Amino acid sequence: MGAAPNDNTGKKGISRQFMYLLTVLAILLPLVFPVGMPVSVTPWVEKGYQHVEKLNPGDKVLISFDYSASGAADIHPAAEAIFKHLMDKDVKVITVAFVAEGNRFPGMLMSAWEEQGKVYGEDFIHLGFLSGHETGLAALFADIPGAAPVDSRGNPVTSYPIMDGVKTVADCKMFIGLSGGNPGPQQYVRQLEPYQGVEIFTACTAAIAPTVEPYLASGQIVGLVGGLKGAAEYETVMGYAGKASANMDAQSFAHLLVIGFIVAGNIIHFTSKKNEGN
Amino acid sequence: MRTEVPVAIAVISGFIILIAHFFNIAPIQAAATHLQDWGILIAAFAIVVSAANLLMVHIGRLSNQREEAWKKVNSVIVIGLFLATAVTGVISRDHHVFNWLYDRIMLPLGVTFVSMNMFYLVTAAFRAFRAQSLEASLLLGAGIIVLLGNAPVVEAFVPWFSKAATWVMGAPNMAAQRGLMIGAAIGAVQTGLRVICGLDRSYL
Amino acid sequence: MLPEGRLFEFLYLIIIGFTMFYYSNQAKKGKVPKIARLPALDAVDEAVGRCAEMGKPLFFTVGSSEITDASTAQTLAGLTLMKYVATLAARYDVPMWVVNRYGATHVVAMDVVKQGYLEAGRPEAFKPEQVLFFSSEQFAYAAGCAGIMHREQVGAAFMVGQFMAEALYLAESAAALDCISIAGTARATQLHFFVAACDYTLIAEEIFVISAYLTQDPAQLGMVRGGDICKVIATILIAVGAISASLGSDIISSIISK
Amino acid sequence: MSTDLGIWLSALLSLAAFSFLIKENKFYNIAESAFIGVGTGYAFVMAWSNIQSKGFGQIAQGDYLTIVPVLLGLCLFGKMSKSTAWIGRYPAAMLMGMGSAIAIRGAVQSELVRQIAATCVPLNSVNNIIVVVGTLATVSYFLFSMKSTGSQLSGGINALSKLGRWVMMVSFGAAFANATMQRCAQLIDRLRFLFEEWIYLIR
Repeated sequence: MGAAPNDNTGKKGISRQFMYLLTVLAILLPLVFPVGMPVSVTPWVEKGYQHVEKLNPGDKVLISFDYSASGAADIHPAAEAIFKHLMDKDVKVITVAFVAEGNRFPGMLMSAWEEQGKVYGEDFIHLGFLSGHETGLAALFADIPGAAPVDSRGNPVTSYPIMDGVKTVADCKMFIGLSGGNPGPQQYVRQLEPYQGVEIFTACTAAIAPTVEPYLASGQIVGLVGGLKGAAEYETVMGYAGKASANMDAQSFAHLLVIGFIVAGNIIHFTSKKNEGN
Repeated sequence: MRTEVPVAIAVISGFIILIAHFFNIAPIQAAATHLQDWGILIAAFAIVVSAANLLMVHIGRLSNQREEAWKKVNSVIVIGLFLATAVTGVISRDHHVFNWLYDRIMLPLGVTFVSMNMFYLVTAAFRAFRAQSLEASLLLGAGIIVLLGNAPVVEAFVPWFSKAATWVMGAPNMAAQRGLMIGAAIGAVQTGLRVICGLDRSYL
Repeated sequence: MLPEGRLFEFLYLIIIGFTMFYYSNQAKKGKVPKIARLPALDAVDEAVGRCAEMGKPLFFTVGSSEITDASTAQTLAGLTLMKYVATLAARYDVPMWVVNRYGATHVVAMDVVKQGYLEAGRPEAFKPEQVLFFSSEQFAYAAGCAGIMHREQVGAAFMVGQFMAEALYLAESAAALDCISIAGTARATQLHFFVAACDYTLIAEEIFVISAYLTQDPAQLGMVRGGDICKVIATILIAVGAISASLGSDIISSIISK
Repeated sequence: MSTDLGIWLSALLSLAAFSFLIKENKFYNIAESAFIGVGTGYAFVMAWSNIQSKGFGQIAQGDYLTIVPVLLGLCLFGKMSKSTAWIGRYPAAMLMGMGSAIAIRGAVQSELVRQIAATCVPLNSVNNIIVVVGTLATVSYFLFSMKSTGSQLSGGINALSKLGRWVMMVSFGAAFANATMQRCAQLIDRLRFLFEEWIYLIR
């Protein structure tokens, strides 16, 4: 496209470095001094929360951690909030990862809860990483101890009390997919099709959240937490202000800053053009 | 011979994959599966060759008398960390040094570089979003609506913006994305066909 | 014999192949189509010339382009331009830095650049140590690219191929320099970053006509014509499909899913 | 402040990377070299484990056909010297042929046919009309050989393709702005690491 050649930002009015500095401040200040701006809750986060709320103590839930380090900023806060909700309700959690890098995240959550008295193998278990993306998904859903014979700590999964009576995914009440792309909501829905009765709840990056819309409308997915904002909404419904809520202030300021720069850019552009005309 | 045989290899392997996709012929499909496994294996060798290439460049720098000392320091860092990672990783993918290098160098740097995109987004927006022409104004208008619609604080006070943003993403944006994909798909198919029909040999 | 849902795909592929050869032959016989101007490609010569005038090197990368997966077509488009730019660089004696992310792409790119120098008649000017591989780790590669651009103070940056999250990073690293940036990708989710940050952008399908446009080879121009016919067919299918869907018939959708 | 040496290393490398925003400098150069060194090492380890499991491992199990790709892979080393570079063309050509076929397959299936099918929607709402007309206009922008012929038809196509450009501009603006959310989350995450885990500023 024949856009006008660069006017290098540095030359006109505001230097790059100054803009970078303002960006850091716009994000850092609200993190240090949280304002607690209101967060409006979207219906699909509310619905997802309600479905988790309906679970009984002792029910089992399967969570897959399908995001890598670069997606973690967007999804991990949601994972933390949902995990906390499940722990508060005494639900038993089985975790797995279909993305190699996702393997690190369940352990991070679990060790924090172990310090608070939860027991690995009774309250939760991590089955480790399974390769093959969608084929891995299909294999695990059909036969959990078969596809993942040993857990992430190297012991046979059948040796843990939490795995008693767990054969297929149908023995879990809910599947929660935390996705940074592939596998994602589409793959979850497709592979869980044969197991009616297992509810699907998903948290994904803001970028892919719009693609989940059709599944929500059709009822195949019961709830959606989209990106960092979704996590803040989930924290709001749960009634506590965690990391995501504090991050929301920063995100708001950053958005307003970008708009401010765009406005400033236009003002500088048009005033300098006027001056050239004179 | 030095061009004809490679072209023949490209044509044959390309057609095997395509035929296997469109027709249920068991032996061809088996061949295609084999071929794709071979592809992964050859690509793995290509990484080894490329890594060797990188090492050669840096070793060359170290042995070059006229090279600046500073560049030599960096070459030592590249070679040293490459060897540390490669050797410990080959011994065991779960080696504690290998994991440490991953957790303390590769992962944090990866996340840091990704996060620098936010700064670049700010400067790019500052330059590009200017109402210089009708086209640029459309870019600007759509951008501002989505920015306002996504800012959590705006959404809490003026929910209308969020709906407008969702609409822009869903209707005009979707239309453009589809149009782009359809056009690009036809171009991609032509480009691919030229290779597997042996017409394009520029890669040799 | 065709698995379900593949019939229409196969038909469309045959149509694309047929129109490509038919119009290519027509063009060879003298019916050469005229192609709309692409400012981004017109700027390529100027960009290399400017590097020569200012005594600055140029930078080229095809991004996250592989030659073993679905991005291969974009890789080829990028490599075509790479060879053309290499020829110009050799002719004007402009040092050319090339960085590749993937190993397999790297081994091919080494040859492509060398071939470009050979075609310019200056094979001795080719320096293999200026075609670099910086790990397949996405941002290690991107960091290396940015480092080279700034250390060498390049006068032109070419980024054509498949790009992922590194698109904005590379484009802005170039924009911070006094250099002409020419970019292009068919990846719809990154294209807007190039449009916003680069001087010239090849939008989506435009990268696939690079070779025809730069060489003005009749056979290839004919192929572009053939592609246009296929796009017209696509628009007719959509228009008829949408109208018939409004009238309550799903005839087109059912044909397409055959 | 943290007393963990690993956190210090990560934090200092992060700062060195950020310093590029001010100017390319020696600290950035170190971070870049460290990243390239470890990154290439990591890629090598992944490649090596593939070569072992899909190559030598298969041969050891009696699958002698695998010797072919291993030999082709070894041919790539020919590229390292000028006189033997030509033998590297055989494996490269094979990859190119395969890759091209995979690209064709993917483009026809998920980009061409599926997108056409998805656009055949009834024109019963403003949104659907915008999607259909917008898609047609965008496609017409790429009719390279029909835009500048000067005929009456090309006049119509030119008008439609202009509309296509406008639709694309709206899309580019919207998509760019939409990316702010995720990019912002990533920077928040990084600043949190620096100011929460390294120096305890955020409490």
